[in-house]
Amino acid sequence: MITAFIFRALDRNTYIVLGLLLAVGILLPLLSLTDPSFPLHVPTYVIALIGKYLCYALLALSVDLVWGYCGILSLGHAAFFALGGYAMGMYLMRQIGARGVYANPILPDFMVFLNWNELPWFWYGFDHFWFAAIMIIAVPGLLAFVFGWFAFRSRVTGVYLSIITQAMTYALLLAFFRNDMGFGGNNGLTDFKDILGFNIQAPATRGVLFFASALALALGFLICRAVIASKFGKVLIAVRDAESRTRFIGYRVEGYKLVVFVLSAMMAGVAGSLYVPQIGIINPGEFAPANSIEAVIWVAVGGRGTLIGPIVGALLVNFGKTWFTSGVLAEYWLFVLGALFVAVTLFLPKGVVGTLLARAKARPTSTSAPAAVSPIEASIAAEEGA
Amino acid sequence: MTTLRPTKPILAFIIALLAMFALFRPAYGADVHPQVNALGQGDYAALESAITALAATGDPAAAAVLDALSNGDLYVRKSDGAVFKAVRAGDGYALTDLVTGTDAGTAARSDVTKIKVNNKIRGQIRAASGSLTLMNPDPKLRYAAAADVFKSADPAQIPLLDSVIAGEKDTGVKAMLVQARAAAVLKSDMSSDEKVAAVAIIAARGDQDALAILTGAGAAGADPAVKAAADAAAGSIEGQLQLWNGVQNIWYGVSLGSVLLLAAIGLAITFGVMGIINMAHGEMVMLGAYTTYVVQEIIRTSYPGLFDWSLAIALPLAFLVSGGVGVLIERSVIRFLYGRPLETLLATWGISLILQQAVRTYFGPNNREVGNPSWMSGTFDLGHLAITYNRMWIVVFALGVFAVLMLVLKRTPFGLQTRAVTQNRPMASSMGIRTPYVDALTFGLGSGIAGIAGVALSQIDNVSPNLGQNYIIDSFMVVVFGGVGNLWGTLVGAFTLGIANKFLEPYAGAVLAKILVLVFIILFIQKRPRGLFALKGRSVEA
Amino acid sequence: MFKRVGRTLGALATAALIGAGVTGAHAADDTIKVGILHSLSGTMAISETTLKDTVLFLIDEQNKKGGVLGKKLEAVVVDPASNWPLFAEKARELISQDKVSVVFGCWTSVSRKSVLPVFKELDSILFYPVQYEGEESERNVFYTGAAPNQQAIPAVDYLMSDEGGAVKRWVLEGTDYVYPRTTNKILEAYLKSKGVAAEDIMVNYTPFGFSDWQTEVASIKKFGSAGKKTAVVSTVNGDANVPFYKELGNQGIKAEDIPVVAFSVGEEELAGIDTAPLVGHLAAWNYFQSIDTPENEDFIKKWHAFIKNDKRTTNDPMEATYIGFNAWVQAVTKAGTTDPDKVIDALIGVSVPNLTGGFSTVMPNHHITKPVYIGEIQDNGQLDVVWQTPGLVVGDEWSDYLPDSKDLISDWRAPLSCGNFNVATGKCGGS
Amino acid sequence: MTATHVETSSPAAREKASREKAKNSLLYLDGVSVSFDGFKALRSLSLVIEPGEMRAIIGPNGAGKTTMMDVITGKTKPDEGDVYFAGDTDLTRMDEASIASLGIGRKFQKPTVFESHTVWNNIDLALAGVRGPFATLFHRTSLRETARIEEILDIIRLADKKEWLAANLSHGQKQWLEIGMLLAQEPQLLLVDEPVAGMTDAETRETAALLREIAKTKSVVVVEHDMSFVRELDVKVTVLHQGSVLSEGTLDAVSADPTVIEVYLGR
Repeated sequence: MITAFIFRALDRNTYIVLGLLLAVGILLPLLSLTDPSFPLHVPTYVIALIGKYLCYALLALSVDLVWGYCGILSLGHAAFFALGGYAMGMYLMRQIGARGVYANPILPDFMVFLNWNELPWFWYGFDHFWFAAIMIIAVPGLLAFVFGWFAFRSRVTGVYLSIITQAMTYALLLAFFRNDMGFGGNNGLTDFKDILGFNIQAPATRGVLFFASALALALGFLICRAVIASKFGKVLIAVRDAESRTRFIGYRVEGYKLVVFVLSAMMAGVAGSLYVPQIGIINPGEFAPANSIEAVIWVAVGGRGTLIGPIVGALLVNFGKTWFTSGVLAEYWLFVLGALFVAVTLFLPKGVVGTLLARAKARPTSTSAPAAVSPIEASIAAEEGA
Repeated sequence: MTTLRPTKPILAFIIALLAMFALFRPAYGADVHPQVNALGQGDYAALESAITALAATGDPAAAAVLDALSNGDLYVRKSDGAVFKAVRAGDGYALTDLVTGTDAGTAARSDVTKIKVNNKIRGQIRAASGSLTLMNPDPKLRYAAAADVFKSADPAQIPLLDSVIAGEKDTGVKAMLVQARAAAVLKSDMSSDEKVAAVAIIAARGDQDALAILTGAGAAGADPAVKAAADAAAGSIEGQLQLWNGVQNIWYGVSLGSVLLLAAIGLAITFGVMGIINMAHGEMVMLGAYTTYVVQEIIRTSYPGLFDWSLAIALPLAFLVSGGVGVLIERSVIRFLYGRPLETLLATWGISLILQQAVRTYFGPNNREVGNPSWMSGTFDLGHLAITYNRMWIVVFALGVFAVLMLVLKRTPFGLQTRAVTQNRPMASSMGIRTPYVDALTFGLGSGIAGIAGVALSQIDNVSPNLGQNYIIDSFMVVVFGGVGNLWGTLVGAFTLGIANKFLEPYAGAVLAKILVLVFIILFIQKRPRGLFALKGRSVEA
Repeated sequence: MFKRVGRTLGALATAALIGAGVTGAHAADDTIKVGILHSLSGTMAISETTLKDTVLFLIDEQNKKGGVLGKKLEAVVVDPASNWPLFAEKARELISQDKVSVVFGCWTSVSRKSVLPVFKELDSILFYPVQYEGEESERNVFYTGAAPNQQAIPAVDYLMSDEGGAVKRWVLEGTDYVYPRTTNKILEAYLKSKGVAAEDIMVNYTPFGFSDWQTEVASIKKFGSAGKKTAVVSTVNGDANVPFYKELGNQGIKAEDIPVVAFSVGEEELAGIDTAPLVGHLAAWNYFQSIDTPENEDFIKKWHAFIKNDKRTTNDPMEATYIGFNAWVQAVTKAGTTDPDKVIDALIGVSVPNLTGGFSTVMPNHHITKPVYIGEIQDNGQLDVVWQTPGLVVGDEWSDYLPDSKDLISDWRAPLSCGNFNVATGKCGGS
Repeated sequence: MTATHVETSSPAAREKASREKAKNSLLYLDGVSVSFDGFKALRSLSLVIEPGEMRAIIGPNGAGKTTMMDVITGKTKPDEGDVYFAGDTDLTRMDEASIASLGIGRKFQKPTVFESHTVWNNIDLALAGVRGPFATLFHRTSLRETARIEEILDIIRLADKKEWLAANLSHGQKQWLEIGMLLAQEPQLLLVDEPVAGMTDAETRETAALLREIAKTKSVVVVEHDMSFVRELDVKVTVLHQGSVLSEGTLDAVSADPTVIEVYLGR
C-alpha cells in the first residue's frame, strides 16, 4: 500500500527534482573534501550556507503543504521548526557529556552555573539518538495535533487561525526565553561537540549532514508529491477551494486539516533538527513570529500550490539575504525584503514558479483555457468573504 | 534609621537651635563666603562637614546654596578656590556669587570644577534644607519640607517641630508636621505614653510608610506597651493595605488596558471594520511617536515656553502624518488586495519592514528623547493608591479617543458611508458612494488614530524604530479577543486583558503572566472563534 | 516546464557557488582585512550600530598613522541583522570568504555563543566588547568588556559602604535571560557571604522589551519601605530600561531613597530619556564619557569629527572596542604577522592605554584589567563618577561565587593553554 | 398533506408523538426555530418530505429558505424543534459531514464546485465511498468507480469536458457539475437551492428534465424563485413566509391562496 502510495508520486518531473537534489547532496560535499587548489573545490562556507538553505527549503515546503494546498496560513511554523531543533539540540547537549566547561557528566553547562542539581525529567532519554529522533517528529507533531484538534474542530479559519498560530509561537518564544524552563534561556543550546560519535565540525560530518539535508528535502518533496497525487490531496485542494462544499459532500474537513497540519509540522521539525547541527546553536529567537512570516514569504515568492515553488523561493530569498547583508548593501536589506513582500503580493500572486508554470501551461494545451482568477485567490476570497 | 551617623544629629540640633532663633528674628551680618567656599575643598567627608557648617550659620542664603549644590550647579574656581553657581554660557560658564546673588563674570570650562554630590550628600542636604524651609511662606514648600522631615524622622528635631507646629496655620502642613513629630518620637527615648500616642498618629496615616515606621517601632527590644500598640496598628494597616493592593491591581490593569486600547483601536478599524490585516499598524504608532519627538525638538530649540503644549500640538500632526501615510499605503498597495486579507498581511508586513528601516536610516537606530510635560509628571494619592499623572491622562485619553471614534462612526455621514461600504460594497457604490474615497479615508482614519496613540505611548515607552513591533501582536490579540468589527468588543477586550495580566503578574511573574494571557486567548478563540462580541448571522454560503 | 524550473534551480545553485568562490578568491594582499560583525538592522541595531562606526573610526585613525605592518587596514562590514544564526553564517563568511584577520563584533551573549564554534573551527580572533555574565574563556575570543567582578561586585561594594548609603536590603531586578540570571546568582552568593539575610534580597525578572513596569516598581517601593536602606541592582536590558526609569520617576522613587544601580544603562540609553527625575541613580561601568582625561577628550573630539555630529555620545563598549583594537594592533606589530595563532599568543600581556588615563592589560585568561567606576546620572544625560576602585580589576572569567566555577581558572599560555583548568582536580575540563 | 404542529402537553409525550410521525417520512421537521441576534429566521417551521417525493419551496427573500437548508444539513443548529431523517435519525446532533454521508446532498444557490480541479476530479471527490483522511490517502480509483463517473458525466452532459478545470466552465455547466456531484454522492434526499438562477431558457428546461429524472429514484427539495420552472417541475409546492409555512399544495392551489397573494403582491 505504501509503495503504491509513493509510486504514484513518481512522474518524470519528480524524478528530475529528486535527482537534482540528490546530485547536489552528494556532489557538493565530495567537492568540499577536495584540496582547495582543485578548480572545482567548494569551500566549507558554501556547504554550511547551502546546507542551511536546504533546511529552510524543507521548512518552506512544509508551509506550502498547508498553505498552498489546504489554505491554512500558519504563522506558527517557526515553532515546529524550533521544537525539532531543540529536540536535536538536547541530544547534542547530552552528547557533550563531561566535556562541558564544568566537566559535569550529566548536566549541561547552563544548568551547572545556574545551580541546577539534577536533570529535569523532560531531558531524560535524549542521550539516545533514537529517542531524540522520535522526539524530533513527535513533539512538533503532538503540538500540531493538540493545537489543530482544538482549532479545526472549532472551525477557526482564515485570518483568525493565522493570528492564533502567531500567538502560539509567540507564547513559546516567551516561554523558552525563561531560564526556568530548562532549555538554556535566551542563549539556547550550543557548543555541541559531536553527533553519533563524529566530530560535528569535521568536514566529513558536515558533508554527511549536508547530504542528510538534501535527502530530507528530497524525501519531503516525495512525500508531499505522493500526498498531493492521492485522493487525499484532491480533498485538500477541495477544502482550500470550497470548504463548505467539501463538508456537504461528506468529508470531515477538520480531520483532513489535522492530518496535513501534523504532517507539515513534522516536516518542519525534521528541517529544524537538521538545521541545528549545521548552524551550531538553537535558541528561542527561532520561535520569533517574524521567522514564520519570513518562511511564508519564501513560499509566496516561489509560488504556493506548487511543490518546486517553496524550494526555489527559500533558496532565492535566502541567497538574496546572504548577498545583501554583506558590505555596503547591509543597511538596505530590510528595504529589499519589505519591497519583496509588497511586490510579490501585488505583481506575482502565483510566485515565480507559479507564474512560469501558468505561462508554460497556457501555451501548449488547447483543451483548457487559462483560469481567469487564480483559484487560490478565489478560494481565499470566498473563505474570508463569508 | 536605627543607626545614626554622627554628623546628622549634631547638624539637626544646630539647625533646630538656629531655627528657633530665627523665630525671634535675630540680625545677621556675618559674611558666609568662607563657609560657602569651604564646600569646594576636599572629599565627600569634608563636604559633609562643610554643609553642616554652612547650615549652622543660619544665613538666609544657605538654603539656596544647598539647593544649588544638590542640583549640581556649584563650581569651584581653580585659581582661588572660590565657589560659584555656574551655568553654561557659550564655551564657558557664567558665574553668580552665591551670597550676594550678583554676576561674577565668566570662566572657561577648564578654569572651574564641578562640586560633585552623591546620594548620601543629597539626603543630608534634603534634611538640612527641609528644616530650613519649614518656615518658608509658601505652604507647598513647607508641606514638602515637613514630608522630608517625616522621612528623616530625627529625634533631635522634636524641639524644632514643637515650635513650628505651634505657629503653623495651614491644617495640611500642620498634620504633616504632627506626623513627622510622631515619627521622630518613636525613634527617640521619650516616655512610652508619648510613644503610644505617636503610634496612634502614625497609624492614622494607614499607608506603607506608616507600616514601615510601626514595624520599626514594634521591633524587638521596644517597650511592651509601645510594641503592643505598634503591632496592633501594623496588623490593621496590613489588612487594609491588602485590600488596597487589590484596588491597585485593578488600577494597573485599567492603565495597561488603556495602553492596549490605544494600540488596538486603530487596528479595530483597519482590521475589524475593513478586514485588512495591517501588520504595519505598529509602525503607524511609531510614526506618531516620532512626530511627537520632532515637535518637541522644534519646541525645545525655538519655542521653549510651549513645552507643556507639545503633546497638544503633536496630536493633530501625528494624526495627519500617520493618517497620510495610511492613505498612501491604501492607495498604492492595499486597494489592490481587497477581499484577500491574507495577502494584505504579507504586503503590510513588508511595508512595516520598510517603514522601520526608513525611520532607522533617517533618525538613527537609537531611542529618541520625548519629555513629559509638567502636567504629566508626578503622582497623586487617591486613598492609599498612588496614581501617576501620565497613566491617568493616558486612561482618560484612551477613553476620549474611543468616544470620539464612536461618534465619528455612528453620528457622521462619513461613518455611515464607512459602514455602508464595509457591509456591502457593490450596493454602496451603486448608491453613489465613492467607495475608493471612503476606503482610503477609513484606512487613513485607522492609521491616524494609531498615530495619536503613538503620541500617548511616547510618554511611557521608548521612541525607537522598534516601538511598533512591541504592540502589534498584543493589538491583534485585543481585537480578535474582543470580536472583530465591534469597537465595544475592543474596549472590553483591552481592559479585560489588561486587568487579567495585572492580577496574574504578582503571583506568576511578568513573563509567565504574559504567556498565560496568550494561552488563555488561544483557548478562548477555540471556544468563540469570532471573539467576545461577535455578530451572529446567517452564514453567507459561497 | 518542470524541467525548466529544474534548470533554473541548477543555474541558481551554480551561480551561488561561483559567486561565493569568486569573491572568496580575490582576497587582496596589499591590505589587512578587519571584519565588523555588528547588527545594523533589527532590534540590536540600537546598540550595535555605534560599535560598527567605532571600528570604522579606529581603522580610519590607524590608517592615518600608516596602517599596520606597512599595510592599510580595510574594513569588511556585514549585517547579521540581530538574527543569531545569521551571526554564525556571517562569521564564517568573514573568515573563510573575506579572509579577515580579526573580527570585532557581537553584543548579546547569544550572538557570541552562536559564532564561537565558527571561530574555533576556522581559528580566527574575535574581540567582544560588551560586559557579560562571564563563565566563559575561549582561545579565540578576547573579552574586553567587563566580567561580573569588574562591574557588579564593585557596584555592590560601593552601595554597602558608608559613602554609598550603607545599603542593607537589595532588589535584584533583571530581564529574564542569561546575563541577569548569572549576575544575580553571583550577587546573591556574594551578598549572603557579606551577611545579608535571604529575606533582604528580592529577585524579580521581566520579559525582553517589557514596558509596563507599574507592578514591579510598586513592589520595589513596598520592599524598600521596610525601614532598611534599600537599593535596586538592575540588569534590565535594552529597550525595557526607558519605561522602567520613566515609571520610577513617575512613582517618585528618588535616588536618595532607593538608588538604582544599572549595568546595562550607559550614555547611549540615557540619550533617549528625560533624565531630570533620575538624577542620582547609578551605573557601574569601566568608562564614562564625562571622565576628564586628555586621552578621552582627544578621543571624543576625533570621534565627533569622524561621525560629523558633535552630539553623539561615547560609551563603555566603545572604549572596550578601542582597547581591543589597539591591543590587536600592538600584538600584530609585536608578532610581525596577522597569523591568528601567533597573534593570539602575542596578545597576552599586551598593555594599551585606555581612555580613563591608565593602561589595560590583556591577561592570560583573555580578559583585561580595568578600573571600575560608579557614575551618577546627571540631568544632562551624562554620568558623573562618584566612586572608583582603588586600582585596576582583573576580569574574572570563572566566578568565585558560583559553586561549580570557583575551582576553575583559565590560562591560555603554554604549557597550560586551557580555558577551564580545574585546580581541585588538576585537570583541564572539557575536551 | 399539511404538516401540523404536534400539540401535546408533556415533552416526553410530544417527543414520542413526534417520532411516530417521523417514522414513515424521509425528512421530518417539527417546530424548528432559529434566531440570529434577535432576528427570527425560522419560527416553528414544520415540514415533512415523503420518500421519493419532489417538493418545490418558494417564498420571498428572507422567508428562511436557506436557513432551513442550513438546519437540515447541519450547518446551523436550531434553537428548538426536531429534525429527523429517514424516520429516526436526529439530524440536530450531527455535523455536515455525517449528514452528507447519511445521504443528504445539497446544492448551493451560487454554484460551488472545486475550481482548480478538473470536472472528472470534482465528480470523483463526490463519489460515494471513502471519506476518512487515511482511507483517501491510500485510495485507488476502481474500475467500477470510473464507470460510475463516466455515467454521471453523461447524465450532466459534461463527458467531453472531463479534463477541463471546473473554473473554466460556464455558469450553467457549473450548476450541472454541482448537480452531478450531488448524484455521485448517491443521496436519498437532494436539497437544491435555485438550480436555474442565471440559466438560459433552454438550459432551464433541460435542468427541469434532469431533476424530474433524478426524482424518480430520490427525494428532491427544490428552492426556487422562477415560477415557470416550478410549474415545469409540476410538484407539490410549499410557500414559506417569515420563517414558517404559509401554504402548501399544488402550484395552482397555492397561487389561489389569498394569504400567498397578499404576501407576494402586498396589500
